[in-house]
Amino acid sequence: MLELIVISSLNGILFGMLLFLMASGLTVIFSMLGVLNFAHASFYMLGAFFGFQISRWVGFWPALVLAPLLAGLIGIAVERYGLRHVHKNGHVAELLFTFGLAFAIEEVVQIIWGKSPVDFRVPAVLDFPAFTIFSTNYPAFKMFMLLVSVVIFLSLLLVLKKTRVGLIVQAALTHPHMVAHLGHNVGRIFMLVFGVGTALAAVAGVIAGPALVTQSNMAALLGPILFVVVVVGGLGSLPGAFIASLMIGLLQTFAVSINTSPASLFGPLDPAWATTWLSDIWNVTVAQVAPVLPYLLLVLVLIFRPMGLLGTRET
Amino acid sequence: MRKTLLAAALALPILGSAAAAEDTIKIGYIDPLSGGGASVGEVGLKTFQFLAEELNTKGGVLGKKVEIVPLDNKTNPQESLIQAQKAIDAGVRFITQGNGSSVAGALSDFVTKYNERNPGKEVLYFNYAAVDPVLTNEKCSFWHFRWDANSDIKMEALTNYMKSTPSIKKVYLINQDYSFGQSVRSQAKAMLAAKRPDIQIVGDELHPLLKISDFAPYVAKIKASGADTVVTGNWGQDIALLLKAAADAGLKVNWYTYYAGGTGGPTAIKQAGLNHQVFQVSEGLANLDHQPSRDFEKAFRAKYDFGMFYPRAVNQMRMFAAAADKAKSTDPVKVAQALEGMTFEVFDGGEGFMRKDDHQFFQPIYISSLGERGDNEPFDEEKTGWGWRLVAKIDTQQTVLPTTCKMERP
Amino acid sequence: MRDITTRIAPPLPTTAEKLKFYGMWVGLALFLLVLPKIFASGGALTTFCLIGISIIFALSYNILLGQTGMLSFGHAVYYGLGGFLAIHAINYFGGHKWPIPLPLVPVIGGATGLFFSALIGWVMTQRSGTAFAMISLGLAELIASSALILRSFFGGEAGVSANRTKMFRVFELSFGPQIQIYYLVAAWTLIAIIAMYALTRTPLGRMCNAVRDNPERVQFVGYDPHVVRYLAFCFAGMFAGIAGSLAAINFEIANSAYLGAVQSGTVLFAAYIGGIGFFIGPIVGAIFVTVLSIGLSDLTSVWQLYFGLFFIGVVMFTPGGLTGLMMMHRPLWRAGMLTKMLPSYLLAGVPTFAFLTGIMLAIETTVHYTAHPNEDPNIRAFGIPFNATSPLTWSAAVLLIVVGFILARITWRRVAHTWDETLTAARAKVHPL
Amino acid sequence: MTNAIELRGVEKTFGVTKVIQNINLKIAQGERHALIGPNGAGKSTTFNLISGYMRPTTGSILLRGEEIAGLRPFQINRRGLSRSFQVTNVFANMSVWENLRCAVLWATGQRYAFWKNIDNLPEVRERTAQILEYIHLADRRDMPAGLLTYAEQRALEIGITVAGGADVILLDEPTAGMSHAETERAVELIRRLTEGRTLLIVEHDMSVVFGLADKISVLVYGQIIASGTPEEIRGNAKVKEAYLGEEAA
Repeated sequence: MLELIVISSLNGILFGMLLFLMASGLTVIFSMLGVLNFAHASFYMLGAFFGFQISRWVGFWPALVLAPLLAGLIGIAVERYGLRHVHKNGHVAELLFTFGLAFAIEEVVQIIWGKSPVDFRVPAVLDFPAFTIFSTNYPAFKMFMLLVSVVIFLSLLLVLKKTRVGLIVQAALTHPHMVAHLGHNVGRIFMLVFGVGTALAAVAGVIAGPALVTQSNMAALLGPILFVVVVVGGLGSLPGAFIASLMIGLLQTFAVSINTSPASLFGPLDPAWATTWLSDIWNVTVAQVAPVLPYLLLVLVLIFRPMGLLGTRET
Repeated sequence: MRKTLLAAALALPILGSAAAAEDTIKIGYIDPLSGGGASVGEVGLKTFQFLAEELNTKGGVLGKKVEIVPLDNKTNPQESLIQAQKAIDAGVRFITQGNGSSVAGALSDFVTKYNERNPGKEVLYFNYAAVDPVLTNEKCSFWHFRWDANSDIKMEALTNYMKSTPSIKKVYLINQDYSFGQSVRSQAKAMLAAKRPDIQIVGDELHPLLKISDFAPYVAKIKASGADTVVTGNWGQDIALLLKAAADAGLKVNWYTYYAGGTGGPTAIKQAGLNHQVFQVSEGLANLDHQPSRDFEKAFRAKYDFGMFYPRAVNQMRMFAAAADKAKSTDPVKVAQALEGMTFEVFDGGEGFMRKDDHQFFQPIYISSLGERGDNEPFDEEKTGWGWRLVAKIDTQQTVLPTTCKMERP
Repeated sequence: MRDITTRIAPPLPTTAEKLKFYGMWVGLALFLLVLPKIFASGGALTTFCLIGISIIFALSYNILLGQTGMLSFGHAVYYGLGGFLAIHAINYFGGHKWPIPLPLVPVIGGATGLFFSALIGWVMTQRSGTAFAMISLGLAELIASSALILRSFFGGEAGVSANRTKMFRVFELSFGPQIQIYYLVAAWTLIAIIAMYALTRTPLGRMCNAVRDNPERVQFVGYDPHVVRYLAFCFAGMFAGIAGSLAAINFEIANSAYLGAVQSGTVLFAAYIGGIGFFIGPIVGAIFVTVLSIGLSDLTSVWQLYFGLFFIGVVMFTPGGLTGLMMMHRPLWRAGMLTKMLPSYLLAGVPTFAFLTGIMLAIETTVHYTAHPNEDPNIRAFGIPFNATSPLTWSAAVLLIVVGFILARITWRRVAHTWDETLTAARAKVHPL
Repeated sequence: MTNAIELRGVEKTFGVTKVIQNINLKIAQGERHALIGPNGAGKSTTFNLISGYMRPTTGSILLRGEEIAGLRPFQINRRGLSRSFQVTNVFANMSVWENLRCAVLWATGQRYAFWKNIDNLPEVRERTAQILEYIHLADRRDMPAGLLTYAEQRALEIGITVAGGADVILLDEPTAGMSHAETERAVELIRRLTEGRTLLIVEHDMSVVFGLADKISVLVYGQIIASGTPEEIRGNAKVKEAYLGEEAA
């Protein structure tokens, strides 16, 4: 039992940190550009596939740098030649543009790399168990993932606190209307923020690819959860996104390990009810509903605390 | 102007396929050919095209050429029905499909209703891979024939093998949370309890279908349970990722699976280093010591870069030809009547038969394991160097299960 | 007083205009009546049924997006629930021999859609804009996932099937043959189109537009934008339920895909591509998208990519959709100056076509390399054969893309210029100052 | 006779900043009252508080003796108080006719009707036509509001505000940004449209204020420093010092 708790906590924190790598970019982009980037998870996927392809050619470590760079450049191009163009047609058009983009990226990835998972392996240097806890191995690569996420998290904090762009971003987070008065190089800052945001998502992709799965549906699986994180944390709140990421990471991993169902708590249903719809609910375990929990959380938060956990504004 | 354009656009897909030649037998292949399931659907399509070619070089069926008409159903039941309608318009009287029991159920239902409402224009449905038992039990149809062993039959075969393997003591069940996974789970529990009451079921897991990207939490549970054997009906990424996570966590158990041989499976097994620890229950394997199937396999692999994944498709096509010969007609009703109860020398050797009661085909079932190859094992999988090795053969008679089907015949 | 009204208010329609207006609907009805006489194959009838269903669904979606400005990513929920209830109703009424004929089943679907949107909508419509979009997405995921857990009602991934011919019969109609289903769908489509058109011309319909344009100001003319959104949401849910139940009748099966993200995405595509700013926009879009999704997969295996790219193109270049593109030309058409644009359109059309051909060639050859690397390089796409390995093909693709792009840029600037001139001239001609 | 509007000890704080400090204000029925003061004095905030756009931190706001503080804007509007906006705030994609018609719908009791043909409502037609005539935009009837000139949009803004027939009208800088001639026409329009109604107006143009208002209140740093007839305000030393003096200089 203890073993399960320790392993689940580690996995949960890890998943949460990965979510945060993406959610941070998404939050900043939303605050500055006012666009909820539907294609954000697609950049995570692009990161994983670029990482896979580049590590085939030149190895994992260069890929860890090159893949996010490449994805970031694509992000910049998307902002410069796509979003900016669509901006004049309003927010709905922008949202739909990123929606279409997510759709197209998934198709392109399917065309190039196919639908089945690709063989993206953990680099040999890190392919050993970091430690063994109650006879379960914990892979070194996962520790490495944790390390990378924490390092990026810290450097992000540093950039936000210490640089001029960081200050502008911070200001934008709290006073989104102020961004309009930023002056002549606002376009460049938007581009930069979009590029960095998508590159961060791609970093998450490169490190998650070998550990989890590199497959064309990975964006579609993660995308909605990412929105849940951002909304639950509070739109425009970085600390909120951080807490929500960890919360959802832990929630999902722990839910999986709980086999409790109403039936196991209160005993089986009365036979008169046993074949009705109630038995579906009665016999379902927490583990089975694990994937639904984030959405349930989203709906609850939106009903009871519409601005999110740490958010300050309503939309 | 717009109306004419519209009419033209509508007419294109509809009229374009209307011309049906009488001297060919068209078999509509309804499976995913775009998007999600395309890679699997392509493998099936090429298999059937290869088999149609085989029949045609022997002079076709009753002198008529066999043509496979590919139809993309996008793994969606509604879309499958649209495509079936399209196929029927194009003169197709035989359709075949395999991916997804939900699609199979919808198609079987559709064909049954269509035949009832359009007497004289009957259509037959050959199912080569959808294994949901209901299709040959509660929801059986005269117009549906299944060549794959349904999941209960496979479990019967698997448990018959497990019965004679005393090293199995603690079994963990992990399955996808949908009808197929649930039937694997409940049958495993029932059959093991009957055949090996000493085996302890230490875990019984259902996880969401194709939505898990990290199986580490599940593997932690398996590990915690102290299981020595895992039984799973998982397929696709759900088996590949499960094995990957198991290897990461250093889980040492034996895996009894239905679909470890599917696309990506062997690669994952090799990567996880599970040498002869992953077993698969199937109706055939490439390395079987049976010359005709080996020759076939060789020719097949020479043409495509994947192995013969569907021995049952071979049985299906060859039996179709034999039934047409027997009936001396390619009329679907007559072919169906000829198929009922037909016995047949199957692709991998041995005798199989199409049970009249429920249109389920019975055949020898094999248990095999993937790992390093021996001398008489020429074929590897997915260029891993590892191949399937025969572990046990379960004879046809040992796989026969009762059916609840009440067949309504025309 | 009276004379101010007659002098200033927009004139009421004359008898002739009224006749024309009602004649249009009668004409549409007649068109739907004779359509299956022209295209009689089973596939054509199925296609028409799907188009009808998709029209109702897309129009219902546009009550949200186009009329009231609410971007929903979960509209299929009400479509799907309507479909499931309809299937259960067919089974139940058929099994218990209730004297309810099949054509009334969509009423149940509509009531279901209305019930659930009324239930869920109150909380959802408190927010608008991005927040509403997010909630709709989360809720759709929640309900679609729950559908797989509540097996006895939703039938798991296999769904629930029914036999529509087992219902009570009136006029000896069995509703087995597709032609009868066609007329059923056509009748309901006509009813739904008329009802939704009428809705746009009511006080509520106009306040929906006002909420879309400026929800803040609406509060200061006495309306609660939340209530307006809520009512619009309920109507959208109701018509979506009708569409879903028609789909259930047509396929005789309802499964969890009805509720899913793909269905929600498709209706968004259809409405937007058609043009959300016009009532007929979603109708055009529904026809276009349905025909494409059925027919395009015969032509190329990567039809979804073209679909996605096309959608992005619409969002970027013609935010008014296909209908918007047509309507743009109305002033020119009225002034009889449409021909002035033709030369520059032709001039721009050639390089644009070349550019698009180049892109398609590049996509198809790439697909060949990744999907079928060891096979016959002579492939066909859109019915045109070409050799995917030949350097000629590759250089042709590159040449078409590069040259096409450059020339298209130049020529489209010219088009924009001519457009401005012609439009000014056309306006001057119609409204001389 | 109860006052049309009465503010009692109204305060509004944003975070730590007190934008409105203890305002007390009475506006009699039928009075034309102007609210003046330098930029940032809190005039628009006062409007937002009265019209329900914002909720006061403390204090009460009475409309004809009834508490309205904390009510939503549409509830206040239904009780007969209507306001315009400093920044033009019309339904840009709808025609001028549609704009005005939306503004009369609630007042004519249409509510959320979805069973009536909107073109078949004689009362709505009449009232819309009347307002359209008043604001001199009859020849712009079918033009999208977003395409009107600035002055026309301001006129439409006023039209929307009065169309519902509210008897308490709040106008926020109705003539801002207008030329001299346009301003004169606008004042005339306001005078005519608010005949017999209560008017509270925020205005910077002193000629407008003194030409139109029966009473004037001066708001400086969130406080009312003086309130009275135009003559009284003109002679008030505090006002001269804090406000008019600067304007004159």
